[in-house]
Amino acid sequence: MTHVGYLVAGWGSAFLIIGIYTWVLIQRGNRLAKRVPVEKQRWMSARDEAERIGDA
Amino acid sequence: MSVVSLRNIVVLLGQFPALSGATLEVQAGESVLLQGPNGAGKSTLLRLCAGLQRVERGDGSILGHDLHRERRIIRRRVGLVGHRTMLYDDLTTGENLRFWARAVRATPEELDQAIERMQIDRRLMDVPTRQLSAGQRRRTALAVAAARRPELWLLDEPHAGLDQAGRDIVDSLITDATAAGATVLVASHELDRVRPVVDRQVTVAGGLILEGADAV
Amino acid sequence: MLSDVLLIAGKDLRVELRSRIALNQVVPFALLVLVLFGFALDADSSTLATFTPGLYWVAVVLAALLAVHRSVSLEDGDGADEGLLMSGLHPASVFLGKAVALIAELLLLALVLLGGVLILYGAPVDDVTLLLLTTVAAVIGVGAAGTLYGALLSGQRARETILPILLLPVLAPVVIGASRAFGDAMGSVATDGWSWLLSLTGFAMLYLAVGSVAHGALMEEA
Amino acid sequence: MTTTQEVVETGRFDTATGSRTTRMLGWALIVGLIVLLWLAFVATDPDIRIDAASGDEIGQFDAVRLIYVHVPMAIVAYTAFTVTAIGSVMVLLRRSVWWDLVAGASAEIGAVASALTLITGSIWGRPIWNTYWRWDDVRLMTTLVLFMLALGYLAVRRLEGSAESRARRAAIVGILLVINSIIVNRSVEWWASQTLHQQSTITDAAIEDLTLFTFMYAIVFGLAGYVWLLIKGFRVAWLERQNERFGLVEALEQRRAEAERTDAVNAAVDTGTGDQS
Repeated sequence: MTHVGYLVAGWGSAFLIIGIYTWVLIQRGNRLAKRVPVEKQRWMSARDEAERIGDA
Repeated sequence: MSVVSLRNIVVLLGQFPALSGATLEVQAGESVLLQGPNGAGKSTLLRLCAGLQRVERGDGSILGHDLHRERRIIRRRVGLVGHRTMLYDDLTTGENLRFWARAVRATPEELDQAIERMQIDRRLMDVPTRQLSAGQRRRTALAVAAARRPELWLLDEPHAGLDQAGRDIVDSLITDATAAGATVLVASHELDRVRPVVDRQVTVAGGLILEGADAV
Repeated sequence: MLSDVLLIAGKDLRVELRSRIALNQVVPFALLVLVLFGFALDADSSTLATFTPGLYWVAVVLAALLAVHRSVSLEDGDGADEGLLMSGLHPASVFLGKAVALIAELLLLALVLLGGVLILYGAPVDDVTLLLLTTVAAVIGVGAAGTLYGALLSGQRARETILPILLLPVLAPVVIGASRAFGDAMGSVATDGWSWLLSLTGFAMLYLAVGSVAHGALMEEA
Repeated sequence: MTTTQEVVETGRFDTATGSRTTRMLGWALIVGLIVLLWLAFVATDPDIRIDAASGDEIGQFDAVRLIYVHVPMAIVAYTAFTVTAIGSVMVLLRRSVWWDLVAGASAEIGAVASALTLITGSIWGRPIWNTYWRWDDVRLMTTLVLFMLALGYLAVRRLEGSAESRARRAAIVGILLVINSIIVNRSVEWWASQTLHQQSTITDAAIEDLTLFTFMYAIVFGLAGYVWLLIKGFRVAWLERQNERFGLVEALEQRRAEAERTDAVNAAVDTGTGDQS
């Protein structure tokens, strides 16, 4: 196989950066979920879309 | 007619509920003193009535305009004199007055009357605003507000920094405004001075309005 | 409408006249940038002459950042921004007024710098009309975009640091276009400077329009 | 759709932003990734052709395998920013919180994907073009400026202010993000009349069937990964927003309690036993 170094660098950086981003995202989610009441975590239910900015 | 009509208004400054459910009705031509400790929510209440604060919860209208949807109209029709004078430091007093008078669509005559009213020394007209004392700045800010002949006056500690003559001017401003049919909300700690010139007083505390006794 | 625009522009220019920030600080800064380019690129005057269009517009854009910052910060002195909000002036008038004042200042800056590069870098000029029209069109674009992104950051503590991040990528096309048109006008690049001038004009019009529409939403209280 | 209530009661989902949908999509992505790696590194052949004139071997050799990550990243980036722009329009038109959060989450993914587009593209360019960077390439320059514009957009999202004003500012910048990148694209194209980029890799006649399939597969996989990240990102943003509002009831109670204390002081004032003015 040719260009092994380039392949490792290219695919490796993609894995690394996406991996770090995903990990940080999930950690942030876990941390926040502990502080927000469960009834506020109705994922993507239709009611969310009905909320307007500024609504109580 | 109800000029100020607030029902359970909550206003957040960041996460902090500066107003926590304020309810207030003020009729046209009334003058109301807002009193209460520092941080009670008096300034926020006045800024709310000026259309400068977003309402988090509750409903209200100022001069018949809805506080959620018509704040642009409200802003044009009220005169707010707060802690910040809204003057440009680099301009002279005269330039500031003329600029703001034109911005609020006051005629030169109305501006002249307002300057007369606040007894601003004409010699100050060419002095940069940054060199004015706090009291002189306050008078200039009051003159700008007076020039637009607001239907609702919102005065936040208008006596602060003023000398004896200036304080008397503010007092007569309140009585004259109500006599002319305008409405006045004034937040002040100078209770003895303001009580005689207002119709009633209410206490603001903890972001709420505690209806107070009628003025003495 | 027009009188409101002139009222705001006149106010901004009068403040500038009193404080002399643009004249005493921004113009010298831009000239210093030109001098530093000269040091950095060696004293070989033919190199400098070749790169004059690019160096010139980079210097203008860098100096424009300072001017935009000044234009925004003079509103947040003693609550003047709220005064404008309460005055009932149409947001588009306020935007155009501030843009006109900023453009006037930038135009002065650009002309001083133009003299600077002609003398310091010894750049030849083939087409004076193209040179001047390009300057006007590009400066209007920079002024309009600068006023819009400046208004976006009004009242923000981190304004100094965020403004360049926001504004420089937006101004990249202006730098490209104005440098090309200058290159044509100075005879150093074989390109059609007039079509670049046309695209710069388009950029300026677009940002004047977008700014007029968007400024109302940006002026609203935080 | 599984509600969080069920999640908590049954304990089936261990992460806070997880739901049945993301969980299933997540497993599909892991399996899909293994398939992708197999396709990209084992099943497909390197790009080797025989030059008709000299008889030498030409082509990209194994470096072509970088394309399977580079192009999906570019497509994800452009998709993500398109979603951000749509979300921004919806925020201004309908004041929709939902779209504001989607726009923000999408722009974050777009920034990551456009950075990776640039990185993988540069790494591929070194052996193929013999340079990491080409100034005269329209797509390179556009992607770079788009990445910087995205950083600006994300900075605007973190400005101070109420949720409403932040959403509005971000929406304006989000719409300008697309307008600006179109302007940059046009001007760079005009500026650099030539490009090194393969005009369209996909329609290249020389491309083999399996290579083409791997290519398409990689794009679909990338978009699926984008959807998963977008759902996760939206939920995190939603939690952040709720967290800001959480405690409002408590804060209101505390605030109102101040009033009662003041009332007591007032009573004292009225009876002449104290003065607090």
